Amino acid sequence: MSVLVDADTKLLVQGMTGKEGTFHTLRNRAYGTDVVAGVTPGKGGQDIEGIPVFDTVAEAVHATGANTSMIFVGPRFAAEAILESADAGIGLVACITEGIAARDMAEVHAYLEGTATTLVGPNCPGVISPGLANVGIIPGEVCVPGRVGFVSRSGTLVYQIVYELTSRGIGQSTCIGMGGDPVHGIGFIESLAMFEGDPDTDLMIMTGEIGGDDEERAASFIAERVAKPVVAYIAGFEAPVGKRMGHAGAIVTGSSGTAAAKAEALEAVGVQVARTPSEVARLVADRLAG
Amino acid sequence: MSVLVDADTKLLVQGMTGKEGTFHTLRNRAYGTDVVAGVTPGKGGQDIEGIPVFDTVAEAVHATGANTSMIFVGPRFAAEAILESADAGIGLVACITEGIAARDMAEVHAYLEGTATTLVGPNCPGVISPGLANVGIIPGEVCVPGRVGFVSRSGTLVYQIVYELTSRGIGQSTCIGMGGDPVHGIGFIESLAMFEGDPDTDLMIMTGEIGGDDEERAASFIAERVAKPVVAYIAGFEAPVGKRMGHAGAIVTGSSGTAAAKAEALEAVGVQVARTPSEVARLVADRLAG
Amino acid sequence: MDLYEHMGKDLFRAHGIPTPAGRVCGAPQEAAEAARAFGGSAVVKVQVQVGGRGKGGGVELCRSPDAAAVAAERMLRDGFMGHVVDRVLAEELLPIAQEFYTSIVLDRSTGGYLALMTAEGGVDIETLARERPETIRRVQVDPLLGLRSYHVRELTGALPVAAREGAADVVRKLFELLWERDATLVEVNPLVLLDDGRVIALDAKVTVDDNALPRHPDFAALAQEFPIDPVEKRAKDAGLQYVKLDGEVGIIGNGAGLVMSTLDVVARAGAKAANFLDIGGGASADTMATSLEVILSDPAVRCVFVNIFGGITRCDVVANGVLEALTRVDATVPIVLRLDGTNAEEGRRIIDGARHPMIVSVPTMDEAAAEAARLSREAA
Amino acid sequence: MDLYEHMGKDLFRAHGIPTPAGRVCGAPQEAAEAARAFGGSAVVKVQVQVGGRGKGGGVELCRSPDAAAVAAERMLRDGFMGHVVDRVLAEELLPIAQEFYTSIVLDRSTGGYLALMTAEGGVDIETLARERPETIRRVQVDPLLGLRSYHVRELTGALPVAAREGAADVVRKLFELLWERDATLVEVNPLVLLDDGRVIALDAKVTVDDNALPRHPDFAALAQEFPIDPVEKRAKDAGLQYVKLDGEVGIIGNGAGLVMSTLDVVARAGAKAANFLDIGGGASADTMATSLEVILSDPAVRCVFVNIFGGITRCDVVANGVLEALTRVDATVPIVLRLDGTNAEEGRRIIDGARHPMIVSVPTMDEAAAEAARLSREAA
Repeated sequence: MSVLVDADTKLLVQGMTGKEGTFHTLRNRAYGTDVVAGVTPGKGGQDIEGIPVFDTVAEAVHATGANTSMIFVGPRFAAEAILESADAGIGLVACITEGIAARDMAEVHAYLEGTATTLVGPNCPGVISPGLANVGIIPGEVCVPGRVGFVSRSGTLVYQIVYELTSRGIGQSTCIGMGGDPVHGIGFIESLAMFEGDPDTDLMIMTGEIGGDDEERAASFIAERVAKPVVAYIAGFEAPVGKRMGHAGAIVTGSSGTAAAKAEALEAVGVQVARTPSEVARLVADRLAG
Repeated sequence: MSVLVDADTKLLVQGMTGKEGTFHTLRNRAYGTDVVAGVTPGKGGQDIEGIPVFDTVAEAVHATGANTSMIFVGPRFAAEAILESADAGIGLVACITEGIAARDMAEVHAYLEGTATTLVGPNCPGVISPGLANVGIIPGEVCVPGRVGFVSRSGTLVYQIVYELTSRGIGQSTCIGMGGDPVHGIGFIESLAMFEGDPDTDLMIMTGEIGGDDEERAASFIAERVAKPVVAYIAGFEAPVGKRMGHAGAIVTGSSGTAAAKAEALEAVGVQVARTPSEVARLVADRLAG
Repeated sequence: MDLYEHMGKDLFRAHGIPTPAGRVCGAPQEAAEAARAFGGSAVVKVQVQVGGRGKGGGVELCRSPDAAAVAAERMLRDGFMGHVVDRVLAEELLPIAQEFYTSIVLDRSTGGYLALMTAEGGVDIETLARERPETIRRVQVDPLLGLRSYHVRELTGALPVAAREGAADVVRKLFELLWERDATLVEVNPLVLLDDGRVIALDAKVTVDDNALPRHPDFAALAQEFPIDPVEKRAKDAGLQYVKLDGEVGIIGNGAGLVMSTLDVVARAGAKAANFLDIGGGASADTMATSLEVILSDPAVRCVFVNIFGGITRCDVVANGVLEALTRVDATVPIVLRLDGTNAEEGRRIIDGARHPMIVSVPTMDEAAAEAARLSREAA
Repeated sequence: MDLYEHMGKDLFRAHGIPTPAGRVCGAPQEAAEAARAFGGSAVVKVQVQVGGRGKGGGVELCRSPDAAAVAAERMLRDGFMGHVVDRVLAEELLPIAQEFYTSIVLDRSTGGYLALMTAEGGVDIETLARERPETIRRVQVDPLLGLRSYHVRELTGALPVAAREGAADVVRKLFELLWERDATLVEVNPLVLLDDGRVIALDAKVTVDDNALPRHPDFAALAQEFPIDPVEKRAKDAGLQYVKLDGEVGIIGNGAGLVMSTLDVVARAGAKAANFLDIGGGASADTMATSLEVILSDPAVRCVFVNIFGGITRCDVVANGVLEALTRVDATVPIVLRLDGTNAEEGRRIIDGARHPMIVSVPTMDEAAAEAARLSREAA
């Protein structure tokens, strides 16, 4: 009934002792997530409301069997925190931290290719499988368990659209906030592939935004590999066109990066593209009813 | 009837225009290997007895569909030559070059983990599937097609033992000279796994030598994953004990690295270990007859 | 952050990449002097953070010091495509044998870097990429390996033999610059082969990763040089993402995705947004007051749409923030307030209880957008 | 190539790793002077390319300049475990609070690097690794990422808090040294915490990758300092791999694996090899003559076994090479020649035709070994 996180998730929080880290750790635990450890260099041996703190991820994994990590450490240290989790054998890392330098993330991205670690983020709200586990900052209250998988580049749109779904009584298997940084972990394609393979997901939603060509590539993937229905939403039809100096970006992607181009690419492969967040929920409801 | 190289091999030779490169390229072609291209920076557009030369591997692959590379370039440039082949999508690289710095090979080794490229060597004689393709410097005349797979750390022992096999009428599916450098591509485990999965290999031979713990790890692998018979030979029972300064090496492997320890590890998992090269052939003959 | 050409060229020189001699000029007379120093002629170029200068009159070949002064005067007076121009770059004219193009860019589709090179300079590179992509060599560069000699060989293989060595040197140094200075783009268009055999960078486009600015204090200092609208500056200083647009409905929202979505929904309701303003996670009275001040300072605004989805942010806190802000800022136009998500009902109760004459509380995003559009039409 | 401790410590200092003050001494009087300079006492250590000095009398704590001179004299006179000692290192005595162990080594089982650290210094580290492996922290270091701060944290977590910062600094610099200087091993045993809180390297073991020597000319120069047997030097200069052993059958073969195998087969035939000599791919008359000269210069040799498997090397060429070599070198003992592989029959025909009185041609390795063993027994 979910992907990425579930009742078997044993969560470790890197940067748990900071203000944000503590707040969301306890919030995730209150939601029912099995939070087993925190890691803050130099604070090993302390605890936060009973959750033991370790100096290194390796020690924490050794002592607690943690299999998932959530990262709240500052942008200067967050990329290394991801590498540390990967080296310690953590299977899923959700990096909430915003503002990590792209070069650092490029190194992380290349390194993770040779490992068994899946990264969500950075600069993302994390992942929730309603009723099972919440790893990140998505407000669990707006979610209900169900059979719709959801992946979004934008964080606040996750909350908004999940709220619209829940208001209509449509539950979610897993909601993934993949983050919108140029170099990031799993994207639309990996998420859609997981949902396609998840027997407890009937339909998936993807919400994109202007810039890059993630949505265009997702469209190709859907055409080739996705049988389940997909509903999409793209934000930014009216967004200010970014100033642009170089041409290399456009040459690389071969895409204009506009919302219109993305919507068109998706519609061309049979994906229904909603024009407002509330229309997303309506289309999903119609599709599930049909 | 083989692994790694066969009738579908389309060979490209990096460093083909050098003396050694030219000699072995033509020898491999005379054996029947489909040699499609050479690569030597700055010599693009030339040819060697009809084999076109390109400036880069990418260009050669694009023009000829090469899927295998053999490397003869000097030790200063050979590590990059491997990376170049990997980036160009070459599936199998046999690096004959001797004397590559370990640090360069460590980088290559780490990089290849995230790619689909298999490396044999460096400092190795290459791979031959008798009657199908010869990629490297193993004298094809001593080999005959058959159903015994062979992998060796030592180069000259490949020739010696294959000769003993052939003299007794025992043919080989594929002979792999994996090379003995500290950091190398495929080893015993990968080779044995391939032979185990090859329907045209009935029995496998591995020949090791003193130093490291490759043979000990192969023994564990055989115990767990190999059903076909394995005959082994270890050289160096009487070899001079290397002078040794640090302790770290022994701590790392937990192995003494002696021939006796290796033979013992293999015999403990039911592998027959010959004491002389001629005994290898005799044991294989007995085993195949039994 | 996009650097001015002259800043990019300073970086190029610091990394050993050859560029023409040039002088940054803030006045026409300086351009004339530069031309005299270069033997009587100069290329005069506007310094702005956008491309397309060649076609837009932003680059002028001047055959005399007087011509250079005239060109500089025009550029400094008229600006470029709506951008203020406070400096031009005057450079020596060089005898060009052939023009090429090269760039290295962070490639978000692979998470690595992509290096490009083509011998077809002097044409529109995007058109070339579309119509004859085979003329552009592309090389993926793994961040853990860096740019290797075979990458360089593959790239420069696109160029005539005479230019290969010089271009190889440039591209190696471009990658060093990109890596050491956290650039996400370095682009040279055109890279040229001179009559004397040298290969030099006639242009320099460098984009620096904003997230990496903390480790490059010199770039943060450069950022001060870019002219910025005073209203945008105020928003930026308050930690708000603000962009001025040309519509009439002021927009305030929390989260970039939601604000973008709000712009779209307002457009569908038949109105146009006057701005993009993202307050991020904060919704304090201070933030709200600054946001309203920023938006109300725009005379085109006929109503304001505050669109808050409470996730971590609680709507009751937002409601109190809005009310407190309105004790400090005079609401000169109606404010449509939509509160949804965490504690939305309590937030709406607070707003309803305050009965502020300029606040219209609407529960959903679509209805709120319709109401904002209606109010802005009424006020027209 | 294993460096002497004092060379390793020069590298350590060049990379900022703290070490005790020390002087390299070639004479007892220099050791006494060093002790005087260090306040009257010194540790005197033999400089050799092997470990185990502590247990073997290679390290002596000297409480007076005279004692230092006596120790140095003994070491320089007696050597160490069969090794010539031409220099000792005299170092200041320091007040040690606690001893640790750390090392970084190329790990052939992963193809990467492994860093080790333990708080249990002063014990035999191999025994510790066997009996209480949990006391040693091990960290895999990916060559493409290098040593990261979390690796360092994980390693130094093994140490008492007072030593962590100092040890972190040492291990970071050890990795830099290893990487920049192409070392395959850097080992510090013991790494110590001094009473004053400093963490310093009391010992330095550095092994440099022989394959990387071409890019480190300073190491190649160092190599000249190691005493080498004149016979080994001659073989080395001719490009031969030669190691002296203590048996009576001289061995010449092509390829390290085949030569090792030859040693084994000779042992099974009841004799012992006098040496290991690999002529590699070459089998010219020159190579063969030098090889025979090297081997025949050993008075223990009673017969020579030349074991050639012709792969690329052709046996007819080898046969001619051996015959030509014997016109230049006097064969004082019988030579058993086994030619097999490419062109073996022609090679044997050439040998048989020459009817050289000292050559016995035998077709297989096993029979040749038996013949060599028999001949050496006869000559005893």
